[in-house]
Amino acid sequence: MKQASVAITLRRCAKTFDHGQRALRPVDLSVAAGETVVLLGPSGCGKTTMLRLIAGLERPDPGGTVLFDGEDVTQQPIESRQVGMVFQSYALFPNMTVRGNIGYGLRIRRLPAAEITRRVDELLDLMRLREFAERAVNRLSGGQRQRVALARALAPRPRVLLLDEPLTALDAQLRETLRVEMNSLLRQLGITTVYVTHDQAEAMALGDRIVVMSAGRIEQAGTPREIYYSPASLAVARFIGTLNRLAGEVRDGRFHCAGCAAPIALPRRLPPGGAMWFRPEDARIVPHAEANLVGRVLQAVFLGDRTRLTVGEIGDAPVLVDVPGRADLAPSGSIGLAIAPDAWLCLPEDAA
Amino acid sequence: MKQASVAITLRRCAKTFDHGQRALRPVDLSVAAGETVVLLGPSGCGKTTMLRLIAGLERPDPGGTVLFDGEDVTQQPIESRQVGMVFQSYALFPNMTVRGNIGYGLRIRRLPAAEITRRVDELLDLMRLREFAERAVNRLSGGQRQRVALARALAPRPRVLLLDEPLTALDAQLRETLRVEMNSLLRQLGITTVYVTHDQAEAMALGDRIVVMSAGRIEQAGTPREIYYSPASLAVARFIGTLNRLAGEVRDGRFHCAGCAAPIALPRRLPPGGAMWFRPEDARIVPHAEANLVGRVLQAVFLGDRTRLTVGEIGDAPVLVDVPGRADLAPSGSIGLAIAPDAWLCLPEDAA
Amino acid sequence: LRGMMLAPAVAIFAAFWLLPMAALARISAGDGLAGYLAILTNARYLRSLATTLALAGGVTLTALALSLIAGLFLARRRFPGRHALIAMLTLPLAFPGVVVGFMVIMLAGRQGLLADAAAALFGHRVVFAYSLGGLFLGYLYFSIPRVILTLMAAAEKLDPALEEAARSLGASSWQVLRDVVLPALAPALAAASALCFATAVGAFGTAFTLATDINVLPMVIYTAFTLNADLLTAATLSLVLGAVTWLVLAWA
Amino acid sequence: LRGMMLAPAVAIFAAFWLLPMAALARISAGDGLAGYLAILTNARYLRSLATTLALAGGVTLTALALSLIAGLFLARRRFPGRHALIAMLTLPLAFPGVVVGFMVIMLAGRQGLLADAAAALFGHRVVFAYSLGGLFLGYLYFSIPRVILTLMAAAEKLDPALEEAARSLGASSWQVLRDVVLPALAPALAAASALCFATAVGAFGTAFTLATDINVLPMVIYTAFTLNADLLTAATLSLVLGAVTWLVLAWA
Repeated sequence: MKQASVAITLRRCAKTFDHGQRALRPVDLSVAAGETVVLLGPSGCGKTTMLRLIAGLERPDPGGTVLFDGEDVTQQPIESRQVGMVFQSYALFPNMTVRGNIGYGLRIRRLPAAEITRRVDELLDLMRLREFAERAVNRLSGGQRQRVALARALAPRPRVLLLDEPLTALDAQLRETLRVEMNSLLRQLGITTVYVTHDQAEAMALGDRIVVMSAGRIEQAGTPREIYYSPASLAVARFIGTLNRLAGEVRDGRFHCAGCAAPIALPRRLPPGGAMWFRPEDARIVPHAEANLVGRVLQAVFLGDRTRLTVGEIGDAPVLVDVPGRADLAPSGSIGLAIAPDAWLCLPEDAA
Repeated sequence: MKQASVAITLRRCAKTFDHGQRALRPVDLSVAAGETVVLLGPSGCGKTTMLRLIAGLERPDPGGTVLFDGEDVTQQPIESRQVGMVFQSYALFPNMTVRGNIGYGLRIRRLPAAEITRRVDELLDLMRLREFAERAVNRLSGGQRQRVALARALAPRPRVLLLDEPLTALDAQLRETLRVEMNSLLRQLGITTVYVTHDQAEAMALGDRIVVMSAGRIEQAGTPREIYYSPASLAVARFIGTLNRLAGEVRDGRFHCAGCAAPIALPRRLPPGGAMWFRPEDARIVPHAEANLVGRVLQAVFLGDRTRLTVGEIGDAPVLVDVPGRADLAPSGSIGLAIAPDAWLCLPEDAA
Repeated sequence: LRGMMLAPAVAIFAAFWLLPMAALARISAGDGLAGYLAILTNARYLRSLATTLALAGGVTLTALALSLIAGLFLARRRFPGRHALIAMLTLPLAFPGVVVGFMVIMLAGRQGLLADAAAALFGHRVVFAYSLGGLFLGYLYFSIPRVILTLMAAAEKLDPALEEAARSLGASSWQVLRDVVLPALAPALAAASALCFATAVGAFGTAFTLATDINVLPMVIYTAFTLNADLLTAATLSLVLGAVTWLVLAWA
Repeated sequence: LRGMMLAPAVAIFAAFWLLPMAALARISAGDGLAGYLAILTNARYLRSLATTLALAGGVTLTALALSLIAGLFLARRRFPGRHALIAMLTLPLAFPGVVVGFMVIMLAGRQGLLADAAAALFGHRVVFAYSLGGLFLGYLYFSIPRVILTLMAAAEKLDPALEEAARSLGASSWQVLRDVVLPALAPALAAASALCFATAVGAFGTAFTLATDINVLPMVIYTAFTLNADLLTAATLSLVLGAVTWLVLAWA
């Protein structure tokens, strides 16, 4: 099932809409052949505009170029770019059956009927839709519609697969299941994929690389691990995962704060803001003697795989700490927390 | 802000709709005064019907009784039950401002204008809506609408707060934030609350007790910890969190399976089905010598706070294992897994 | 494809839309402003305009009130025969104005059912078909189905949670209707009234069938144009009628 | 409140709906089945029915084609003056049938603009106002705005992703129109055609203003009833006209 795919390059692509609104500032982006890149950001950050530039549904402002494997496709409309697209609304054709929808791109290409049937059957099997083949699309569940939309996009063997929040319309439980399926499907197909989402869990699970965007700019591009452990800015760090801010001050090259058991050695030069950051799962509960921080449990919420503690009397605001679910904690006890030296994040205050 | 609340008791409440559809089989349920109970289950399981019986929007089939603090309210319509309701669609009155919406229940009660203003201001502050007071509700974001709906329900100091999937219409990021806010608000108010959702994470985070429902029946009722660690059936276990099935057979009172480093001592009598279950976070990576199970990593997906491994060559299907995010794993290595004796779940196969 | 649509669209617009109205305006301006004023201040024409507007207003209000009750009832309740009832309610839409006029005469005319019934009951024949009363009845007959259909469509789109929310806050049925249902239906009510009013202002077939001496504006225009060949009056009154109707439609 | 609505709803229904139609049916059944058949097989009436249906069908198809182009264009494109253009497009809705007839005469009648223009250009006057051609023009004039408004509303509700999906699969503009846009607009097209057809079948004011000898069914009914006092024929033809229109409306 491996498909031929292309590398995508955007060069100085900006987009200003008719009414003068700047949706995208000039950006550069490269997607390797076969790679899955996730564009992540809040609504209005320009991620969908970037996807539509790649698709050919929008043209970049003069000066911007879109290349597929080095070939300039900037002026090509979407119908000749050979891209597969999946929309948030699925956009299934209500006047066609499941089979009709999946085969539409092949009929447009005037392939022989036998070949269309063969290819559609192949996709029906891949997507476990065989039993729904002759059903009207409005009689499908959300998850089934999503799979039909994906099969339809894949049927003409596109060079690039573009997905615009394909799981957003589904409910939480189903979204998690489909995220896993989508991941193994994309690995299996090995097709160049650009995936737009505002859900960081989805981005982490699916992306070879994640491109974090905000206000029409690329804030950071990197592997999920790079983005999570070395966020380029506070905005990125806040958007990816949960983050605790520990306010304090630097004296004698060490960090002092309320609740600090002992001054903390600075892992890197602390920027002027005077705060350090850590993630809830990077704090371990330890005896007071070994603790970096000592505080009081204000609330403990059992979440199954973990318990989320709200710990007060540290810094200037309560911090969140995740401990394994089986740990049984009476709220309101005093606890010691240890944070490994490499788990501290130092971020510029202003970047928020 | 503590409100007077009542205990709710349902006795043998069933509901059959006009067209003969059985939405709810006879159930009993008690909610203590001030308690937050979450009704959890897939769509069509009867959870919303049960909420509507409590609200007074539906009458139970003959023989069923609804009691508020011992007083029989079965025949009382919703308008005299003094309940606050929040709907999935928010159901804000589009012809009134934010202030008008919140004050509606007070105007209906013909309270003096000054008192209405005072109470509405109090709620605007509590919900951080002060700056939107005079705004039309269709100019609010989803999260703001949700807060207005909650404020409107709370304004007349109801005896019971009923919420029907209040966060479902919001996107993932916002839902998580509001889940936390909702939790502290409910603790702060101490009002008897019945909360309907299909999202298990929401149920775990909010419920003092969770009532898991399926096909019009209560499958299990208990604290989040009870439900998670001692599920009454496979259906409950599957619905709450992720679960691995390990197929094998019992010989000499011990469990044997593919990938078992050594036969596993049975924690309880194993039901006839011949499979054992464990949760992804209950497996630890250990040297092969200490391992219960040995398998091969097929896929590793970094999710930030944890990495989810798919491990093959164990039982008859790959199992999922969660390890802390910072653990760096080359996929396709051979690993040993240890599972604590008390982490094994034995469940009847049939209950699925 | 899309760029090419501009030219034909403009051409169609110019040919069909502006020309006839321009012709009307040219004729009505024949005597200049004085001509306009003479007609607009003529007591007979003013009375006719007032009659037309009063009749249309009365029909609209009555149709609205009756349709609101029936429309809400039909949108909410599920009962056997509901679909058949709705299908029969729309029957009057199938009859042109002439036939509606004919029906009014069958019902309330000199040999009508009502006249026969009244004669049997009270000993004297009730006849109101050939007057404004008959016209009112006829207009009501073809207005109500339209208004009911519009209201039903709007009422079915109403989120039932809106009413449930109001009830949970303690509102009685009447308060729910006043504070939630009617405001939510307001746009549909306005649109339905405007259409009903505009149709009643311009209806001709029914009026002409009932009697040639009913003094509503379309009749006056017809008489001025066809019988008296008074183009100036006909054109001016047509413009007045068009302007009134257009304003009502645009307001909704 | 709700239970109380049943009684008035049924009463209104009975009084307004069934009585007039029952009256019509009673009269038309005066001579029994033979009377019906005599009228229904009368060549003159059949020709009149055929003329009416052909005219309404022609108006509907023409209005549909023109409105489709204009409606899609107006729903998609944003350009200066768009709102003004749409507002002016709806102007004909404000004029009753009598005035539309009057306008047709101003345009294509003996002293009309077209006649004057043709006389200047080709040396002979073009006059078609007093025939089916004039009626066709008049009906088109008040049909197009309604159809355009319906189509625009439907086109604006169309998910733009549907077209984008089709294009991403390689479909040309024409294929998108054929495979996606037209099928999606089909319900709106059907509803608009049915309404257009029903209105054209029943229109009377325009026909009456243009000429008394245009052989469309509402005119025949009027003549039979008012001038010939032939109640039987008028009632039977009314029922035929009502049945045809109702079927067309119910089909959509």
